[in-house]
Amino acid sequence: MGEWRGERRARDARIAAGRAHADGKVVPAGAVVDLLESILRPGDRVCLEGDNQKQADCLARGLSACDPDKIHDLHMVQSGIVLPEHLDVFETGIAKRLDYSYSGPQGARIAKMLYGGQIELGAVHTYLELFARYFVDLTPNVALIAGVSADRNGNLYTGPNTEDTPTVVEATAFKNGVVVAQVNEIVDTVPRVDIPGDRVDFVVEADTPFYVEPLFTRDPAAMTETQILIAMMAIKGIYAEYGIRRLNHGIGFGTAAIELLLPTYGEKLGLKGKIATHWALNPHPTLIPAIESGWVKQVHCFGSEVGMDRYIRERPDIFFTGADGSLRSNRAFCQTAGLYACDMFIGATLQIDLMGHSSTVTQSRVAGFGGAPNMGSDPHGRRHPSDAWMKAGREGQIVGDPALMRGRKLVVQLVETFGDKLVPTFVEKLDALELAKKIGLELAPVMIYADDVTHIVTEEGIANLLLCRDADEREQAIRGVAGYTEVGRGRDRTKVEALRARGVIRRPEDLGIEPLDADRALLAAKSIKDLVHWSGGLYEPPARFRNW
Amino acid sequence: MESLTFRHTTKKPLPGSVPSAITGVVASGNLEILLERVLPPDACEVAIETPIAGYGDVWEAVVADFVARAQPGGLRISINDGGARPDTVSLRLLQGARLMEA
Amino acid sequence: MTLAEILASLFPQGHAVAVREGLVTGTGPFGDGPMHVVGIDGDTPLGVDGALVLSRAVLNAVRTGDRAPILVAVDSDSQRMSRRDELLGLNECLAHLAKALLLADRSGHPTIGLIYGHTAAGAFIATALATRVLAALPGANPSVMDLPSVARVTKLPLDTLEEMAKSTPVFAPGLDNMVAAGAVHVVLDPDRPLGSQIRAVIDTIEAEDVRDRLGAERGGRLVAHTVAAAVADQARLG
Amino acid sequence: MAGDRAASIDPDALSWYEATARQRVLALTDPGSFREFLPPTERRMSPHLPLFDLPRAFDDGIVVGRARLDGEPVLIAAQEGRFMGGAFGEVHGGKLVGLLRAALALKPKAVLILFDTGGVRLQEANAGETAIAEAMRAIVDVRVAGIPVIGLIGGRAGCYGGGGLIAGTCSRLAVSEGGRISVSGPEVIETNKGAEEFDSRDRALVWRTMGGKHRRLIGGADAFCADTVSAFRKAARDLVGRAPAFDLDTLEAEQARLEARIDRFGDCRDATDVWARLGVNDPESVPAMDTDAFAETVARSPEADHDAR
Repeated sequence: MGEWRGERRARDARIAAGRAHADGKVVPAGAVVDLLESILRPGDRVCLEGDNQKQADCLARGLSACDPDKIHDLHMVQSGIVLPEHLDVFETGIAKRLDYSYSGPQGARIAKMLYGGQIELGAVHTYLELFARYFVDLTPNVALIAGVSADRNGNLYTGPNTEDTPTVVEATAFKNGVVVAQVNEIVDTVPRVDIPGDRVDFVVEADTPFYVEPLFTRDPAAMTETQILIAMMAIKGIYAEYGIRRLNHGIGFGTAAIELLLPTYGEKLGLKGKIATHWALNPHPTLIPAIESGWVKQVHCFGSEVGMDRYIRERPDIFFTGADGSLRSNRAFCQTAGLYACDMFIGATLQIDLMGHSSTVTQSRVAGFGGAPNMGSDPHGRRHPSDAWMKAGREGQIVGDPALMRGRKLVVQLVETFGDKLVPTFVEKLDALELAKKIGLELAPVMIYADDVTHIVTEEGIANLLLCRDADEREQAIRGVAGYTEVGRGRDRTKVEALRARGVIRRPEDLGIEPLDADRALLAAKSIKDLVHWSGGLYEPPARFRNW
Repeated sequence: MESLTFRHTTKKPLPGSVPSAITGVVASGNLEILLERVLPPDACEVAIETPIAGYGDVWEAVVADFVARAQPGGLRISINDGGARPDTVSLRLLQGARLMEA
Repeated sequence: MTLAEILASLFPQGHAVAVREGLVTGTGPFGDGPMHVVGIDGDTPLGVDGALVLSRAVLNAVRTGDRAPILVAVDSDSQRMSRRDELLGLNECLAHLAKALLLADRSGHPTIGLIYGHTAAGAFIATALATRVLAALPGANPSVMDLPSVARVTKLPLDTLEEMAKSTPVFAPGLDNMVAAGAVHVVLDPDRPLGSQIRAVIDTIEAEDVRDRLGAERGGRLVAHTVAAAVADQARLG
Repeated sequence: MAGDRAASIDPDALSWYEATARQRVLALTDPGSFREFLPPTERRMSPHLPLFDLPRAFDDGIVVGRARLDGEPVLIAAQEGRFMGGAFGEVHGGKLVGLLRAALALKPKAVLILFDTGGVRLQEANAGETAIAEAMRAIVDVRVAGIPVIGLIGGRAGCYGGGGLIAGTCSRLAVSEGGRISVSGPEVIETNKGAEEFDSRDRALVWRTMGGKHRRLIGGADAFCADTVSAFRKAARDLVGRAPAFDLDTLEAEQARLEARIDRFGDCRDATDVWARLGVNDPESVPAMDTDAFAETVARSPEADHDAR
């Protein structure tokens, strides 16, 4: 033995090589490629920071411009495959292996590259799972991260989009890795220290501010009557029924419609203060009317959202903010909060099968899952009760000692029976299984497994899967809300009516909802402009969402 | 374009006396429905023009459910479809029937 | 024919028509009096500045009260597509030019359009289509939009569109189709003196807007006239 | 004909931008007064769209008829911006032209045109283009007969292409913030001249350049409305009462007005530069202004009000 400091020595050598291109820790944007070529080694595990929101885009461009003869066969371990450069590096041979979570905009290209064998795929993780592996078997040798500003000592201000940064740095800096941060500007004093300077080895002053995708902005103008109907059913049939106070909403127009119905429809039902008070949620612009109407007590965020910074700054009683006044988000903590401290996750998916397994992976798109598999799972480690959790537990448990009964997290799929271009949401078999077979994955990319799902809400009704007593009932409950899809038309009408009589399936009329009342007039805001008005002018939507 | 026509016998006429009504707009994912009270009180005819071929059985099911539910006797219903999803079709049909009942 | 050839044929004794930056203005002797000429030459796009130069010339002619014919000679591009033009209100400037021509017509000036080259879209509406009677020379190429652009917008393959264009005059670019639609009243013979042909056109001017009727007669626009008449009928019957 | 529950919708609450053409007509005019010409039951649909495998609309995307506004008879046309972008096809154009021609005989108090159009329908381009020319000539005839033609603009499709030219021919225009008036659309400019010339995805730029507020400030429109049917109704009533004559004096005045505009603002790159020269204190704040604050700004703009149209 005797060699206990090899990694540390290697790290020191990388940093020494990198210093040639730096003034202290500061590297000019033009020297990024030189820097990366001097600190990277073939086969390194590299975390290039980027998730569904912020992107270390300057460093991504730098990495993709490296010489593949010098830098090759990297193992990318990162949350998001979002920028074209994230995949370019696999085409040039700079990178070879990939473990990731999310790939929304690059979903189609990643599918092609997987089929073409250009990427050796480890796994498609949920965020928290990938973060966990950073500390066990996917620890990065080099982390390339993004922040708003840094001082010359490397103290880093991430701004409201802190997101993954603390987790990535923690895993890299404390295990002999090298941390490079791109920042929009070098300042004398940062507004607040999100990452202490002794964890940051190099600071690159980027040519342009890092990119942030406004992923959680849903334009109320695009909401349909069907989405409003589904939202009404969810509020009355689930939120009110279970008294859901602590929750997370996935992305989508259905959940955004719920947010916009709270101050109108929810108010009418007398639910204010009784539901939707504590959130693990990005700062959705569509939540503004509910916040302004006094529905929301507090919100912890995974990341920020473009245009919401001034609003958040003026609402510190609601959001988590730093001494400087701006939002402090943290993806790892918020994912943990969603897992253990929320009683419900409600989100959407692209495909649901007859048992209730769901996935956003289709044959032509591998979009990844982000946080959904985590938020949308029932944590068996939970040990604190709540009314909602206990009620769901009682509904789901029919055998065993009641004294040993535990609760259930509500995991709700909110879907329209058909997606864009009349593609059915309900299918006999998930495309994910076909994809797994084709590219030889040991584990099919299922987003939420059937045993975690408790309810499916469609425009046809709510299926409460907790109340199903066997596989056949479960299948018929799902068919019974699958509308005019083939799966829906393949229902056994007698069995479906029996399930309805038991309350396993509930139609709008069973909930006292008239579908023709599902009108856009119910939305607290009908446009982005309305949201700006609700915020008192504090919300500053990105240009692409404006029509004024 | 695909043309579909479905004829049904209803148990009763649709209440009300509005002679005709129109609802919806022909746009992507939407449709317009023209309802005219011109048939015998126990008859309903639904004629559809759609740019998306191959969904005849879905239309058949949607129309049958609507007729069973609304009993739109006396109505000739003409649909210009812009590629609407079945749930939108159902909603518009019910909206149209309500207009005729006024 | 080129503009110079047209002017030479129209005004054998000479003329005072000038072209500046693609904009045509001036007069020439025509019968007992003058003929005013405005127009666009050289496939020039029409922007705010050009539209106001031409409208100024038309209004000046109206101000003279000479009731002389106004020839609108056109070989233009479409409207000028730019941020500046739209910022400054291109719609107002093009409409203003059209209104000036329509006013001239109502004030006793026969207005005759003459397309001898290209013209398209907003520039076409503001100039040639705002005259009382529109003539064209063979080889003229009026259009709303060229087929490759139509293919892009309609997402139909170009060869499909080209095939359809053969049997469907209503959407295809080109002089024949505009004649069939009734937009172009008459095609002149370049081998005969233009003066007498234009004179004949002026002499047959009708008080009504006959374009939709022509479109129906010529088969390029079969229903517009009937529809307009049906609306007017129902309006009268109340 | 019953349509879209408009009768039960409050004009004060009904968004113009969101409403259908039919809802706008019913809520804009006196209750129960609207009579439609060539209603959907007559099925005057496009003979051309089936060739392109495209769906048709029973009214070809335009509602025309007569109604009363404050008891006075008006003729009214409303384009449906969601059907084929409100574009002018053969039937669509013929209906508008027929309505305008009818005005000469009927002598209504005014003709109202509720624009919502991307311009010419390319599948029937020649018919659409010619109909636009016919409509412009007919509008001039109607105006000469002393009947105001009022354009109302605030729909999803805006008022583009030939629609922008027809609008420029009207006696008066009312516009809302969401309304846009222009000839070339943002995508058309970008496709032909590149994103450096016009980035069509920059919607703030689109509205600054073509939107209702800019048009109102420079006199491209005569009234600015909140996005409700009742605001448009009020504007329409007001504008009917102060329509300029159609004569040489008016057009000479318009010539002078437009020339002065180009002299004054011809070197401006952005609408905010124009607004600054108009004396707006904080041009950047204009897009965010509410209707009242904007009305105060308009009142101080020397270009906004005129009879030169």
